[in-house]
Amino acid sequence: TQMTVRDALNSALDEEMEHDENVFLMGEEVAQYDGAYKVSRGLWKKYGDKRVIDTPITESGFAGIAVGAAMGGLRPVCEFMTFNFSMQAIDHVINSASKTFYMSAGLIHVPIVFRGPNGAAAGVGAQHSQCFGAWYSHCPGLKVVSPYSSEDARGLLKAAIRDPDPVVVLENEILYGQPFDISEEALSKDFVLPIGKAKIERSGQHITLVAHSRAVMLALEAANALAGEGVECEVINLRSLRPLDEATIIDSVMKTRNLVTVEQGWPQSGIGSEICARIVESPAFHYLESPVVRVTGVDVPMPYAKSLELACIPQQHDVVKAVKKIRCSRRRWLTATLALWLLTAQTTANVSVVQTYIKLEGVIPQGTVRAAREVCTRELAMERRS
Amino acid sequence: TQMTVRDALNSALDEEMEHDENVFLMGEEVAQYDGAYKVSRGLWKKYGDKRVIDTPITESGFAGIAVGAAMGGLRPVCEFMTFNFSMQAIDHVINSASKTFYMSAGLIHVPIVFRGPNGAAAGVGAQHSQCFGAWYSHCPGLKVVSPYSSEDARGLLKAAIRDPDPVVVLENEILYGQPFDISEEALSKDFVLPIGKAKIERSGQHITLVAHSRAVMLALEAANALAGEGVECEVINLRSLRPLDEATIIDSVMKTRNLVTVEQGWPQSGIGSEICARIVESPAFHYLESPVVRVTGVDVPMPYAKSLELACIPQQHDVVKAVKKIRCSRRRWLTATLALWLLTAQTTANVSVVQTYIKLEGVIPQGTVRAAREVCTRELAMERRS
Amino acid sequence: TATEATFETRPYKLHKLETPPNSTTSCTRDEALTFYTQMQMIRRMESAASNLYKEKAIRGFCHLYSGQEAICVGIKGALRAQDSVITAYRDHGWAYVMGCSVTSIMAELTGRTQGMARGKGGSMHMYAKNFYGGNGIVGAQVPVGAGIALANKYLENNGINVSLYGDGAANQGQLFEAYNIAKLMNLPAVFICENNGYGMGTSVDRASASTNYYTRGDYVPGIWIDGMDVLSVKEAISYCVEHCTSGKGPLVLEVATYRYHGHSMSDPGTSYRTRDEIQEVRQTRDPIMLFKERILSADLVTAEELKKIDGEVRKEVDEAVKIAKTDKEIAVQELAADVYSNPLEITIRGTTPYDPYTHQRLSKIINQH
Amino acid sequence: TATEATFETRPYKLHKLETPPNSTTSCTRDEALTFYTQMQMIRRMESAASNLYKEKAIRGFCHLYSGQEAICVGIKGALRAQDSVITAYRDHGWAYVMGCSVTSIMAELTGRTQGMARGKGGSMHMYAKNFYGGNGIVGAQVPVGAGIALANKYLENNGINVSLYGDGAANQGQLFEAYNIAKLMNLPAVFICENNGYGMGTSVDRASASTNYYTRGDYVPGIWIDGMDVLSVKEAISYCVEHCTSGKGPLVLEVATYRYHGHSMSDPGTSYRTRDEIQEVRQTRDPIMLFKERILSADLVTAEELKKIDGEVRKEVDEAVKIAKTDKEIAVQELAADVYSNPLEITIRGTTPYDPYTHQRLSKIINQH
Ligand SMILES: Cc1ncc(C[n+]2csc(CCOP(=O)(O)OP(=O)(O)O)c2C)c(N)n1
Ligand SMILES: Cc1ncc(C[n+]2csc(CCOP(=O)(O)OP(=O)(O)O)c2C)c(N)n1
Ligand SMILES: [Mg+2]
Ligand SMILES: [Mg+2]
Repeated sequence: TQMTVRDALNSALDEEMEHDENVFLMGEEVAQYDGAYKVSRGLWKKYGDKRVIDTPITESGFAGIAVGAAMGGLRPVCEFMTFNFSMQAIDHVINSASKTFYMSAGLIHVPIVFRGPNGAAAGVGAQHSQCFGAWYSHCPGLKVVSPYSSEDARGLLKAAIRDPDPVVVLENEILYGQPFDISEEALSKDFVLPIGKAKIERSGQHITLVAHSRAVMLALEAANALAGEGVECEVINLRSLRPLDEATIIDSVMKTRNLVTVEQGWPQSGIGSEICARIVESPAFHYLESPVVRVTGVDVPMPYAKSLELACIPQQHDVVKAVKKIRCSRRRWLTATLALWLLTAQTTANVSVVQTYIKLEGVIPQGTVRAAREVCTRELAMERRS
Repeated sequence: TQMTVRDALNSALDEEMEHDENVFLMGEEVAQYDGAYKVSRGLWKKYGDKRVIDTPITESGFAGIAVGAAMGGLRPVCEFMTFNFSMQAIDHVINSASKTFYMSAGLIHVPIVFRGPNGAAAGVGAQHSQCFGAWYSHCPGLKVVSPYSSEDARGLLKAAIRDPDPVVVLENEILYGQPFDISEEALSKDFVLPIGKAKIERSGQHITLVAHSRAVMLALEAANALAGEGVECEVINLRSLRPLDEATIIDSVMKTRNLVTVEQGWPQSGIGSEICARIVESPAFHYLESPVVRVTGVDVPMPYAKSLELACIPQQHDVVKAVKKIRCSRRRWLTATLALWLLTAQTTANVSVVQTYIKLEGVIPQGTVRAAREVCTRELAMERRS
Repeated sequence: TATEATFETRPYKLHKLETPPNSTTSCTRDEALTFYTQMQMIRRMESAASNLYKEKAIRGFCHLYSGQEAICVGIKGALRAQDSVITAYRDHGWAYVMGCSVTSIMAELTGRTQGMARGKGGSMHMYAKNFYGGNGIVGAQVPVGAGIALANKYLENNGINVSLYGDGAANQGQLFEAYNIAKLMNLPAVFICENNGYGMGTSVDRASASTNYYTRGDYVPGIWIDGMDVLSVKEAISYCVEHCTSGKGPLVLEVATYRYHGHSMSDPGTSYRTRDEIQEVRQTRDPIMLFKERILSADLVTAEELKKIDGEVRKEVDEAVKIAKTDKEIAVQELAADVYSNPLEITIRGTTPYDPYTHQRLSKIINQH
Repeated sequence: TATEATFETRPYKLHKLETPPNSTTSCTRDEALTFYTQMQMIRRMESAASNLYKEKAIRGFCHLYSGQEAICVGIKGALRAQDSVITAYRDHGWAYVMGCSVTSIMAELTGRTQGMARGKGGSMHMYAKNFYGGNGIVGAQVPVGAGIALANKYLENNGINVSLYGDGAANQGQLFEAYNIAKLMNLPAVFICENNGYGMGTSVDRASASTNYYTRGDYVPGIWIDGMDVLSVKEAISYCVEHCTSGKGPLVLEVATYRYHGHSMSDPGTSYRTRDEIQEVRQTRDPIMLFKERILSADLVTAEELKKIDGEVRKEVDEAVKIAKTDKEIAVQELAADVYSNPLEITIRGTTPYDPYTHQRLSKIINQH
């Protein structure tokens, strides 16, 4: 069966409201209007004024109220019509919600969900197109998820509502109408996805693409295009931005030895930057055949004109280009990495191994790569132990 | 002569107000109280109600008013008592100030300065200790500076006030009382520093430390400690977070081949993350002997208790530790890098060069390093040209 | 035809004010022709925008001003060259009366080169000399407007600033912050709530515990105005100019009006109100119809003259639409133009590290002082 | 001594209310002893805090409540077990009346293990059952308080919530947003402005265009209370409990009081007001002095009893101070404790990649429902 992201979110809300009568939804136009983007369609009819609350256009006020309601024993789902407007209320998200548990040394918990569409929609201009993934995931005390598919949306929103900590759910307006295959399991009322775990959407041995939200679609499309040219990409859907599933990324990079990050937000101190830093600090760094490349939104506010908007958000061809560039420079790096592994073996056999290697340079047989990696891994493990 | 950062900021404000009568200061307690941290001491007495304006405690309102005043022809300096409170007004900083020039295709400019203390002070707890460097520098349309010394403070604040674009000036409360040597030149009324340019505070050949604001002091202290052990650190004071002076960092890393970033803010998608990403994407990556290491604030809200607060903010010993760890792992990486250079030379001489190298491994003569690097640089340049 | 006529203004309601605006107002023949032309032009532009949206030539949001024309036309009719205006995203009519050509508006809507912001701003972000937008963040324009008023006062240019916002926006906290500062500083700021009955799908009584928007400034004096009568609006604003320029500080106005279309083009606008309600306003309170009747019966203009104007308006809008549909979008390189007025970096990062843009400075700044 | 006595309450001022709180109130001997003890305890705690600050045992901010004791004591005197409170950073007195031990308050101030937040919160962030802090962001607690009221209503626990804020905070936009929503939803929320004359160095008239804080809710009814009389405060709050629990919605109160110390310990508090002004209040309006006179002259208590209380109070605070100075700070490993109530990662990054912390769950949550 197929389900749109909108229906996935809607059913998640419905089920969690049914499951726990202290769960309620508040925000602008969420009730009688069925939601600006119809995510809450039918919920007001079903649950009434008490549990689906239309608020005035006062984000700071209603977000603060939602935080208070959470402290007072409820499970609010606070919708921002879009996350752009969460800037009006961001102090409550950060200072009132995410720091209170820590400041109170764990006395007061704040089980709240802030959700709504995030990032670029289509043709809505500079003030309505910002991605808040990097900002929110910067801040400890928060959990931040960024679903891509319908399964993600259901599983993560349900998990967020059940979670006792403040969770920011960054949705994507353009995906709302997108249908996705959905498993039987994901349709179960008990279905939740673990916050903090990424999903490998596609496996491949040549390069890892890490993305979140709508950029996952981009990465998958690029992967399909590249598969036709014999390049097999592994596509990681982050799902969660805080915690960031470092382990899954690192494992994948240790396998593919190449990495491209893909996001729609701005580059500087973005999600891709953080992934670069994590890799650089991890053992996966030793496995990289080529530098990591970030594919991001262009470093300008979002223009309205269609062709500019298109150019401002990364497209499939940008990802393909990044991958191809990496493939080109890869040999050089493969060389270096192999040499590293071989040299670090620190055996007298080294010289001849290197000689052998240099002869094989044009071919780079996978067996050698694997063998070299194993030597290196063992070495590094020994070093760590000592 | 010496001057405190407070006096540097104060004199910068004074001079720019004298220099341009459309420059004015507004914020909480800036006038009659002389500023919560006395940065505006004496200015109200000198310039009066018109040009030094005490506002009610309504950040969104007065920041919006400041933006409007800038649009209407003035040069407002809008003080946030601390940047923590800028969250109440952040929509005006981002959506009203920094996007307008672009949205209007350059018709409407917004010459405004937002300034105030940023990041951790001492003993003020979780809600009053956040660093906004990463958030603001994420956003195009803004310029963001983060002065360290008195010279920085004078030169950057004066430059910010004269700049026709919105500039965020992130000061540090603990540095306000800190005296610094200041040159004659920096005392001139015409002294400005170029926004977007970093300063090399100390030069050294073994490792580059990149920091901003109070972390620069930390880096310098660590550098002094390490110098006693024969490790010469190059310390870069970023001064500006947007634009980020990538070129200075890259040049330094190509010289020292090792990099540690130091900041007081949270790690995830922080300033250090961005520097990792920039290095990974730059030619300097090829020169790294060791992975980049980030030294940052601990990934938790700021606790109040003194010992915990101390542990939460990086200290000199953390920087020293990071440098030493890198020095330890450096040999391995030096090996790899050398091998890369030698191998990429792609001459038949390779084998013997490698053999020679391996014999010299324990010594790693600088001459060899330099020679190898030159080969590599030439090679890379050729590749780029083709 | 007469060269001037006197009309009664519609009764005002006052808050903390002693004397109301004049109960009569005069209107010259020229003014009548101008106001009629402007209101028709806006009505026509909005119909054209509606069509362009349906043809997918306009994307994203598109908030139409139809039904509210008397407000911008009446206000502008009373403002002087030194006065300034800021409004929200429902800004096409405002852009027009503040001096943007019809072509530059329609082309901005379609995102083309001749758009007054070269297609970079879009529907919600239009600008002109003394017109500071077009802001997409509900309520944000209100303190910004107070700041422009502060600049007017500081620069002693005798100008006032008018900030417009909706009944929905009227609850935003930053408005109350702006009222307070404006009152403390006696800024020449007029805060005007365009009460069109709804904020998106929410009727005023569901969003505001008090729907007397002209009293919501509390200690700030206020006036209620029938916003369907362009002359009553104009007369009230003349009063405000007098009030503010004589140093009496800010005012909060409520202008009663109605929004014919849905909130934005994607909202049919009929789920939260009846078609009858809309029909009733169109038939009994339409600002253009009312003004037409008034000036005709006062013999200021003739039916033929108005018909001729209608034809000219149609022609001007049609021509603008043609350009708006055929004009090119700006070159993709302009993506990196005018990010900064003083750019400090030549290159701007593109979607990958391989394709940097070059920052260009193209525009002439219109708010350079 | 008498077991109960009747007192006149100080005249209230009303806004949009017909009947004022009672003009007389009764006070039992037990209440008298309790209120006196509580006010003295707070006064004493704050002096101790002042000393500890000067000794550098307290760091950062430290906002003293001296002069304002009658407010928290009077309010708490009228609240029931199901009612809840939230306030700003000036929270030591509130923490005490809401149930935190003196030791746990003093130890929080010095950042030690026995602090009620284990030294992690500090001066501005204290919590207890039904007491939601201690918030350092001026005004932020007000909508949060309205939200707690919403929870009370939703859960039908018959509780009301009281949010306290200062005269400076009274201008923050989010308060007006909270008033509006509270009124629309008829929340059992009492918004109380503690008007102590100053927000930091700014006197009320320089910060607020209207200093009638009890009328600033506009359409929300309000009451002005003399906050130096604990019994008048208590009687007014009883009225509020009745009002809110009968579904009449929110109230905005202004409680007139005075702050003896500077804003925080680093502010001498004398540059923006005269020493005479402070002296005058201390001598003529001090809430403890006034209450003492009242209960003595009504023969509810004897001077000896009060003297004995004074001694006990001194002793309790002295002992608490001793602990606050000698107790240990929590172990550095606790830096990474209780960041999340459901931690999803075991390790928390330290200052470098080499020294991760292990997340620990230590606390028992007190607002678990
Ligand atoms: C801060 C913010 N919140 C929400 C929105 C989404 N939004 C755009 S217009 C609107 C309704 C505003 O209604 P009103 O102020 O009455 O103006 P009108 O549309 O009737 O002219 C909403 C909720 C926004 N743009 N900004
Ligand atoms: C949003 C915000 N802005 C500014 C501050 C700095 N600040 C802390 S307390 C204070 C004065 C508040 O005065 P008032 O509300 O009258 O309370 P009082 O201190 O008199 O109890 C200010 C400006 C802050 N903490 N939060
Ligand atoms: Mg409206
Ligand atoms: Mg006060």
